Amino acid sequence: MNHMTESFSYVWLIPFLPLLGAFINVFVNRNPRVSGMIACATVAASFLLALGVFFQLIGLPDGERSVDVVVYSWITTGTFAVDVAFLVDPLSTVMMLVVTGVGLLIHVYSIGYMGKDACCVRYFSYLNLFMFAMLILVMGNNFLLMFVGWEGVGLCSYLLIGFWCERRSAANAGMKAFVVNRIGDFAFILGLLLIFLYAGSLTYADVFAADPAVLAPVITAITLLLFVGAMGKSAQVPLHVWLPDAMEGPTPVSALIHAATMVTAGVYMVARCHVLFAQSATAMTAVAVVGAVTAIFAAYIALTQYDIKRVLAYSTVSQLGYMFLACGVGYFTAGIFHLVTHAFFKALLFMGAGSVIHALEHALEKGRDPQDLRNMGGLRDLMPVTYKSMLLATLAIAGIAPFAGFFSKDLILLGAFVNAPALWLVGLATGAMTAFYMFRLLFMTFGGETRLSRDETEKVRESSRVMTIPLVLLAVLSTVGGFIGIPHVFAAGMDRFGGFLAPVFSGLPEAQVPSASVELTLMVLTLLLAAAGIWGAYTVYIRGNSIFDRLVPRALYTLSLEKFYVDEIYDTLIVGPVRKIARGCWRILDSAIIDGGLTLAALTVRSMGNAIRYTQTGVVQNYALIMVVGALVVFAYITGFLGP
Amino acid sequence: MNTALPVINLYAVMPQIVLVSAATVVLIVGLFERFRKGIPYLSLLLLAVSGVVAVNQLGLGPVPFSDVSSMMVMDDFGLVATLVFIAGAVLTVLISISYAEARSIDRGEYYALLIYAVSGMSMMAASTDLFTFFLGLEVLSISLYVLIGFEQRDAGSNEGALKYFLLGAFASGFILYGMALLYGASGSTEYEAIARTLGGERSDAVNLLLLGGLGLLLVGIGFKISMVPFHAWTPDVYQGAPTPVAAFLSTGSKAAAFVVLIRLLGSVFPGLQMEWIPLISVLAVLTIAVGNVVALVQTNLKRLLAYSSIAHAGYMLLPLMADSQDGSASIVFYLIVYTAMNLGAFGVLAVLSARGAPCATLEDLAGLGSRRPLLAAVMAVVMFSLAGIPPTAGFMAKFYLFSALVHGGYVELAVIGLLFSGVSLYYYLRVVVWMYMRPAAETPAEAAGRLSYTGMTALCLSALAILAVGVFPSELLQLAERAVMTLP
Amino acid sequence: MIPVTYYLVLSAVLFLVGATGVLIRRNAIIVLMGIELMLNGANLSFVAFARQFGMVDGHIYVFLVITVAAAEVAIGLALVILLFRNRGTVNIDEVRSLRW
Amino acid sequence: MELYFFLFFAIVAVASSVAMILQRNPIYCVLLLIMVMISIAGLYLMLDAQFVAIIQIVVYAGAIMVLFLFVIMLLNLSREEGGVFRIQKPLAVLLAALLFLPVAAMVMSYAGGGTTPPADGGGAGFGEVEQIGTLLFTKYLLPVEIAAVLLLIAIVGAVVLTRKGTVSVGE
Repeated sequence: MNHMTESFSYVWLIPFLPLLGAFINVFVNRNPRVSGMIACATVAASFLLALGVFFQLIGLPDGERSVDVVVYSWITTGTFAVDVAFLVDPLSTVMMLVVTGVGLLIHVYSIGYMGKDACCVRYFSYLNLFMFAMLILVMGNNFLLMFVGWEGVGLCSYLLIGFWCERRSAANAGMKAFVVNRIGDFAFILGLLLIFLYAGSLTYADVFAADPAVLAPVITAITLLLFVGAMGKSAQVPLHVWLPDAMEGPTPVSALIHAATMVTAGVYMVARCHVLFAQSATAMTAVAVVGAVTAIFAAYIALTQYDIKRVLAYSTVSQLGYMFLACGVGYFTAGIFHLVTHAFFKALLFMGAGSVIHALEHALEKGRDPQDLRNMGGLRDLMPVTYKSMLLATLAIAGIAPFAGFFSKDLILLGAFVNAPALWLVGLATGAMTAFYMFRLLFMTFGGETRLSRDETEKVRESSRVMTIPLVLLAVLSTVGGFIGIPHVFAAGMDRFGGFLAPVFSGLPEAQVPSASVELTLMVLTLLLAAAGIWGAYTVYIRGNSIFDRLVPRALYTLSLEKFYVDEIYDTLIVGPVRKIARGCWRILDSAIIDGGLTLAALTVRSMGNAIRYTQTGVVQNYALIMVVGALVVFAYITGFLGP
Repeated sequence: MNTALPVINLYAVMPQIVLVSAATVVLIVGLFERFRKGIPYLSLLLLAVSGVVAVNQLGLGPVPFSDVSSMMVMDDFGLVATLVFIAGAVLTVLISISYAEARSIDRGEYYALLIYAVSGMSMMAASTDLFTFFLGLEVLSISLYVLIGFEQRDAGSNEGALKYFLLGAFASGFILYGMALLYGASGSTEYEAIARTLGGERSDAVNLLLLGGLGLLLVGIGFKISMVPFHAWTPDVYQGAPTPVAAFLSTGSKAAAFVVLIRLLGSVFPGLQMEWIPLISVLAVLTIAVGNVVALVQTNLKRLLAYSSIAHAGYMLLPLMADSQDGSASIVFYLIVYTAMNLGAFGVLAVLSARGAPCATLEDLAGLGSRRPLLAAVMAVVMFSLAGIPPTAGFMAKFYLFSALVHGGYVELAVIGLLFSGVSLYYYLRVVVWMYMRPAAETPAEAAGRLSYTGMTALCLSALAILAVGVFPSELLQLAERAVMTLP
Repeated sequence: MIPVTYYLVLSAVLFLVGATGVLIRRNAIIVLMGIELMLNGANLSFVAFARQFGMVDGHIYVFLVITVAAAEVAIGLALVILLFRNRGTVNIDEVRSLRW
Repeated sequence: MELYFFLFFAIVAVASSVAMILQRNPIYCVLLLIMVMISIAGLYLMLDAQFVAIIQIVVYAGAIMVLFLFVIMLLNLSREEGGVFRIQKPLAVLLAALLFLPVAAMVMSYAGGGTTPPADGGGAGFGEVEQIGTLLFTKYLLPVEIAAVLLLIAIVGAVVLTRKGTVSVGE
């Protein structure tokens, strides 16, 4: 074991290099142009190292693919010891690759997006810091290190979301992100406390090897608390409110938060703790149900949003719901698989949206919102690269074969079908809705007639190379990324992803696999529903609108009234209520209850603060009087417990 | 008459002797106007010498002062505490230099009193007898009364000093009466003797007297560490005091009182431990709650820090319940970290307020991030540390403290503490938000120009220390553990 | 021989009367005198206990407490004089610019 | 006989102290406090604490209280008028009375705590200067030294606080 630890001794560089980059940008570098280079170079180096780890790891036999690399002993006291140590195993390697790989592309893209911003040095240092925190989170071999990364990503997201601090809304959004995360964090800490209390250690190896009987009395509490922590970080209902607001940050930040880092932390944590979760059926059910509810709830809201980034934000929430659904039904591999593919296409979607926003920002007249879908349309020919790459990403997220999202989503739905048919239905419906709202977004942005004025149209330019190249790379990944995990039913033994992760999840009970025909039927069903969603979007947002416009004058002449009628029915019976309910969900649940609850709690605490504050009268004798009251309490206590 | 002279071991009180002599030298040299500029540096030098003396004695104890009655003992615990006090004083001197000069309070007496105060704390830490403790406390308190009121013409300084004085003397009265009762119960004021009485067979009457005495001591010490409900002076006094003095007050005098509490617990309380737990835990939780909740609504920075320091006192009270070496070590560790953090926070204010209008409210910090990047960075580090965010020392301190608490089986208390430390994040981050995310006022309150080099050195040192301890806590942790090992 | 309890009760009374004085008087000097009264109460206990045990230690304590009291009074009165100079009053309920 | 002495001193002490905290004229307050001090000195004598009794008169009543008097005269303080303590006053008295209950219960139940006072008053020379002096320079050497430091600090402090202006000696 020793020589192996040594051969991996360089892994500490992976998180350290971005930290170094941040350090240089904060303290040494003052040149904005260089700052981006530094940031990209460090992340690129980390990515290469992560690749090195990956290849080294697959060179090892299955059983030995889990190596603890101790960097130094962090805390050693009489009662416990915690090391700064990294765990290199397939799961952490996958996360490393995703974080550094997608992160690298986002860094490169940022050079184009943020290069001209006045504070871009600060921006890149935050970005690097974010990478550092996330890498610590996924690489640590103990809960304490994970917690350090956990808090670190929270802090960095807060800094980045509030980056454009001139905007008050940005600062508030940053605050909100932090506060909501705090709720989750609190639960997470409590979970850790219980683990520490019962397992006596915070190192994964010790905790996961702990006798289930020892943990049994609190296992449900532990896992539920951990899960609440994951809900906060991964934006699950009802702790998701921060994520849509987090759109206030620069768009690459949204891409980073949503795709590669931060939000995936919760999924990673649940997967990492699968040993614990598997011991509590209650917790597993909770994970699955919350995941499914979140998936459909967020998708529902996404149906009617007009802000392009907000649609994507709710879509992220919804997709994360899928991942938790997968974990909850015991398909941890599927959850991580979806995490990976989602990282590809969601990063691409955000960066594509960023590209559009970037273009429109310069083109649109003052007062027109460059993020509003109603101000877009017809951009297909103006921004061809962005359009094509986003089309591929949209196909991927909609779950159309053979794009990346198809394979991972399919696996999740398969798991749900086997273990929880009710949740499978929810997932299926969500799939259709996903296809609908994503294509709605695509059509409203790129398709149909442009809603820009001529002057504006002329000013729209495709983004620069430095921004489009990452888009293209991600588009390729979104297209072929799914082939790393080809389902068994198509080609036996080709599920390389599952095979790679298998040693990590080997302790779990063997998953039931339905017959090939069932599996294929499910696939077809999924695809059909996705296609239906696309068709719906097409009808409403491409054909629907234009037909409607053309129909009115022609109505007198032709009898295609029927078509109109159908559309009308569709509109009143389906689109209308859906829109209303979705709006209602957003307004009542999100704004009123959850936000309101937060506000109310904050207000209560504040008013208590004010009440106590005004006992501080400034008169010294009042203070003395309070002291005497205290003394009286002490004496009452003393005589009290010695009394009869 | 023939009096047997006791065998005295001056070596045992060497740090205290050096400190008192240092203060007296500073006092005398301060009388000469021509040395005025050099006084702070002389103080630093002499503090360093005292530090070296203390370091040299580490590991040699325990050595009692005399064979007749120990009164004071030299052991690692007292020495580590003394070193913390000295470090705090060094930082205080550094942040004082520009502040004191600008306000013409840079006199020898100022620095001399600061060192006298350190000597008083050191006496408290080394005491093994209630009377030396009481006298050390008075040495500390009287120095502080004067230091707080040092800005004679400033009404706030004056008011703060008077309030602290009246309440401090009031609290001293309680301590003294408590000591009288303890003396009556056990016939001595030595910790050991009291412990013997507690440990032995005792009648209900003696028991009651002992409890009453300890209760009164609790009132007095509770005052010093600003435990609710004996905390009310804290915000007013911090606000009124000259900022470096407030820094010193919030760290040193609180630390000294805690050190005494730990030593008392180690030797005197064990017999009473179980009986005290409900009371102390309720008061600790109240302290945490009041500190954090009121800090939420403060806009005056010094008051905000005052309430935050109340809250921190509450956290540090918690592990007392655990009654373990771990618990005590975690308090010592917390105290060390807390000293660096709070001196840093007040230090930023002191450096900013040196010239021009004092930096008093959150608004005065607006735009600091772009005006004074380094200073703002220090403040941010300190705030994160106070909030307990990794990888700062504050996180380590909280982690160690709460894990000791959990180990002791007080999970509920740990949960409450964690909950409120979550609340506290709001107001610490608000400071950061104001520095980085609010545009500066047209005319910033603080004067333009260079900040004092010495002040910045001190601040950068404490910020670096906070980060370093956050990443490499082991050495300091072991020091803290070693310190409490020597306790009975 | 008067029982020690008598002295102790008397000392408690003096202590508490002193404390009451601290709580209810506006004049800072009288407040300070209230504190002196509290110290005297404690001192009486020390001496009474010393007699009870037949040990002189209690007397030493009183001696030292008187020293402390002198030091406190010196500082306290200096602060009061300073207050008077700054504000023209020694009524401490008027001194409350630092609050909330 | 002893009891009458005790009662006399006790009543004078309590009455004077209560009068002191009620008296509005600060000069009278000082004089009443001196009365308290003297009666306490009397009690010290009854407790065979001659040395402390003398110190009480000389230092406390003679020096410290004169300092009070001096400052009151210096500031030319007049009678104190009622202030803002409308609720505080009754509350304070109530609290003090409440606090008296447990404290009194505590000390009354003590009754010697199982010890009986030595009949000869602790032996010859109990409470006299020699015995105290010996103790001060042997067992209590350290506290005495600290007290010396304390006095030094108090002197410096009082001077620093009341010195007018900030002009230093050298200027």
